[in-house]
Amino acid sequence: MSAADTIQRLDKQQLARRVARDIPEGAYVNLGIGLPTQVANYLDTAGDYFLHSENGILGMGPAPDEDHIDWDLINAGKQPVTLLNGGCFFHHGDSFSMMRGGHIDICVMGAYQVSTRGDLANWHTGDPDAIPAVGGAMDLAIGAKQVFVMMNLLTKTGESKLVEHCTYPLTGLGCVSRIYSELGVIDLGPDGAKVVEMVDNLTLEHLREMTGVDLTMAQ
Amino acid sequence: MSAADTIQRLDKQQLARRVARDIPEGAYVNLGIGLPTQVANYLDTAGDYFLHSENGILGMGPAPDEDHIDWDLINAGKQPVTLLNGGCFFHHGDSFSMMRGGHIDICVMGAYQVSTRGDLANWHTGDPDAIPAVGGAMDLAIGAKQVFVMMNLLTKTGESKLVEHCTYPLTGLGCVSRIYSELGVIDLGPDGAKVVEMVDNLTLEHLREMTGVDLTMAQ
Amino acid sequence: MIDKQVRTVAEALEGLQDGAAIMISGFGEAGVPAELIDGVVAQGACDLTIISNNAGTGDVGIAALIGAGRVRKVICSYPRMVGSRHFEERYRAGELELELVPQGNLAARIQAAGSGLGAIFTPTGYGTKLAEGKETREIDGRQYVLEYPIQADVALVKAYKADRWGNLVYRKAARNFGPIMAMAGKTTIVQVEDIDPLGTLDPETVVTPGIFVDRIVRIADAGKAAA
Amino acid sequence: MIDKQVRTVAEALEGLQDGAAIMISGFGEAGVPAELIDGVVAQGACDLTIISNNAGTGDVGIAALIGAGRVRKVICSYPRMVGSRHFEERYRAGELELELVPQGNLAARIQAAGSGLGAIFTPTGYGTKLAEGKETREIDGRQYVLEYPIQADVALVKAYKADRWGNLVYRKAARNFGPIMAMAGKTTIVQVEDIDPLGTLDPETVVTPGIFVDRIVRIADAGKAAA
Repeated sequence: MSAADTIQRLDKQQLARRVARDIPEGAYVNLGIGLPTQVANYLDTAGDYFLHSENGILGMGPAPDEDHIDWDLINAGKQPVTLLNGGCFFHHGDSFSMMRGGHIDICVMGAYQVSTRGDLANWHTGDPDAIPAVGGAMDLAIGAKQVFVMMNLLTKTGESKLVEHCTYPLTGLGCVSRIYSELGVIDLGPDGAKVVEMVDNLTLEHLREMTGVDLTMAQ
Repeated sequence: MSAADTIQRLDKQQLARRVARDIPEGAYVNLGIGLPTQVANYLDTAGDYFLHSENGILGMGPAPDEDHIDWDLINAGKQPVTLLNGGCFFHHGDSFSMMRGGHIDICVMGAYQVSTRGDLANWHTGDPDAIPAVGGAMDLAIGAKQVFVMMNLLTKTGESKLVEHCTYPLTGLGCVSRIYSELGVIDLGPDGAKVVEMVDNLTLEHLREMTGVDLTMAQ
Repeated sequence: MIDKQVRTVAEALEGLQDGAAIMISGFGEAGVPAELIDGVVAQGACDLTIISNNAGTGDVGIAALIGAGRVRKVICSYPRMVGSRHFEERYRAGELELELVPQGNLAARIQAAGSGLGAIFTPTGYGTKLAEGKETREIDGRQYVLEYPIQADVALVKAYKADRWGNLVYRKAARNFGPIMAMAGKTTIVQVEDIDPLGTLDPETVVTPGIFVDRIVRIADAGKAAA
Repeated sequence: MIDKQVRTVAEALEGLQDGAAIMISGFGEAGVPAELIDGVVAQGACDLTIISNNAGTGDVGIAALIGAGRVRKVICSYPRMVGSRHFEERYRAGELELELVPQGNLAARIQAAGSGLGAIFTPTGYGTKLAEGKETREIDGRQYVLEYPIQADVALVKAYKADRWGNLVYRKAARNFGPIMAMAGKTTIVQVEDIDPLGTLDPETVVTPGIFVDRIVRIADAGKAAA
């Protein structure tokens, strides 16, 4: 049995739970479309968390039951949501002022690629035939105090999405502070990538090998 | 009896009434502090006029009686006012967006000097000892679609406040469209000053003489 | 007496010209002035520039306008969606210009137009393809891109309630682009579910003051305005 | 549970440091956080920069701070008022720096700070003494002046009601600079007349979302907070 077979990779739900553990009570958080949205399911419901949706909601609650769907109350992924007591509405200008102005504490996003210095590529595959669409990705990337990327480090074909330099079109420069992945948690910054934690049975050497980037352990 | 003796100069209330006549129903209007505020007294109360106050009021009504003074409901001159049905409140950012964005139809202001091309000087006498204070004057001057200046053309000592070039510090360049004065109404613009109307017994020649500026009759 | 209410969508859209730039509120289905867009489809103006967050889906609304070849340019943040077939076809055929703008820059540029700013330095997009060729500047240690206002000849907005002076309130996340587009349109045309008597909207809770609104048309919740 | 309410003005002002830039809401008497300013007077921080529309009158509030020699610089639109004796004395003595800003530029620069813009081109002030030495640019046939954001370490705001998450509503023209200053303060401290249970403020009518508010202190209408 090879070492790789024993690596305890996190599945998507475990990953969402892991991210949720690092979101302190009282944080203002924007959870990106797709997998990041799942993080909400693991926030401690005994505490107060403030979920922001760029279409003008602060204090988003969980999805409604079928009888209470209101299509005027949707999240950025255009799914029906609810509003907590204490939530409120505002227009798109104010909503993006919250982001751009540095008022959102944490933004959680997916990515195609992230560089060791925190450059983010998550809006365009670079395929010249693709219809480009950016939405709020660039605003979220540079606005929040901390940007967490939540992704598998390796593609299905084993390529690393953590890279020295992004080859996909950039969303923002030096904006990602941390990656949460199936293999562990990695801090990014001007000094490069530092491994904060790894899943069981994974070694730094092995992680370096799989990603092909220079990794050190965080102090 | 000299010609000057027979000139039917408008007094302040007549002047306010004259300005009011040129404000059409439905206009969004900002009336400056002091004499311009009096214009409100002569608007046709059968019609709808929208008075804007830069401290965040649209739909200002007349002064309250003494029993209904509310110090949270004051105009830009810090006098108690009322709110009409259909009026509303907003913050300073939105209030000055209304002005700067060209949404106010008419602004009526006083002036120290106005040039024939519409330059306005109304915030500072130029006295080096004076404490400077500008308030919203510069914003009002350049924001409204039309800026009306309401002033006596001549000072008490007979100097003209309509000039070829302002000698007082400027509030805005080329922003005044019309002067309403004790002697008549004068349009201003890139082509100079054009007299729209004069009070009884005043001639263009006499008006030129008194102001010392080149005046022609408007077509 | 000032009454900004008009009776029909057609009346609301009077004067809309070929070549016009039209802002359209909405995010998802929320806040989309569907009947006003249908009115534009019926009205016939072409060579239009559409400024909206998306570029339409299916065969209705903005997608119908694009499908009919009436749109020259789209300024939006997210044109690619499930069902954005008409946009994709015209775009791939080179018949439709796209100006792709990050959503927050779209909002900020619309706000700049409404509030009379000449340009803004925004951090969003710096170092990306969407800032290529644009002026940039380091201010206080951070990099910014210079972006210009986006103005519109006509803004089409959906709100919840109005009064005859054009004061507006919205409903939940259907507010989205409505208030800022209302400020940026040379003519702002609003469809609402109800028009309340003057003085019944709480002056503290008006979101869009009537000064930003030119015409209001009532579209009953489930139905359409009189033709 | 997140509860942004603190019990006393002193607690609300904890951490206020010498050299701080402080924004203070209010226009006339409306919306002035009088008890919070009194708290600053009592707290002792000096070498302050005060950002407010006026520079205080009489012997209270901002005037008291200035009179006590605690203010290094004032950024405002209208310092000269009946009773602005303390400002005038210190200013004439050269002991107080004044940055005079047109009121709308003051608002726009505060908004730029709150919304993360690096700078804005504004038409106000072009060609006047207040734009001397500043970068200007013609954009689309109009002249603009480049103006930078005004940030504050602390924003002191008066609102009408809050909830424990910091959502705020205001009262009439006392709203004025409150909402935009709340967005621009690194720490935003708000005095309110009432703190309502969470969920009782209508989410459609919240003017300042709680995200912009750090601390709330209740000052009963006529009285003072517990010392």
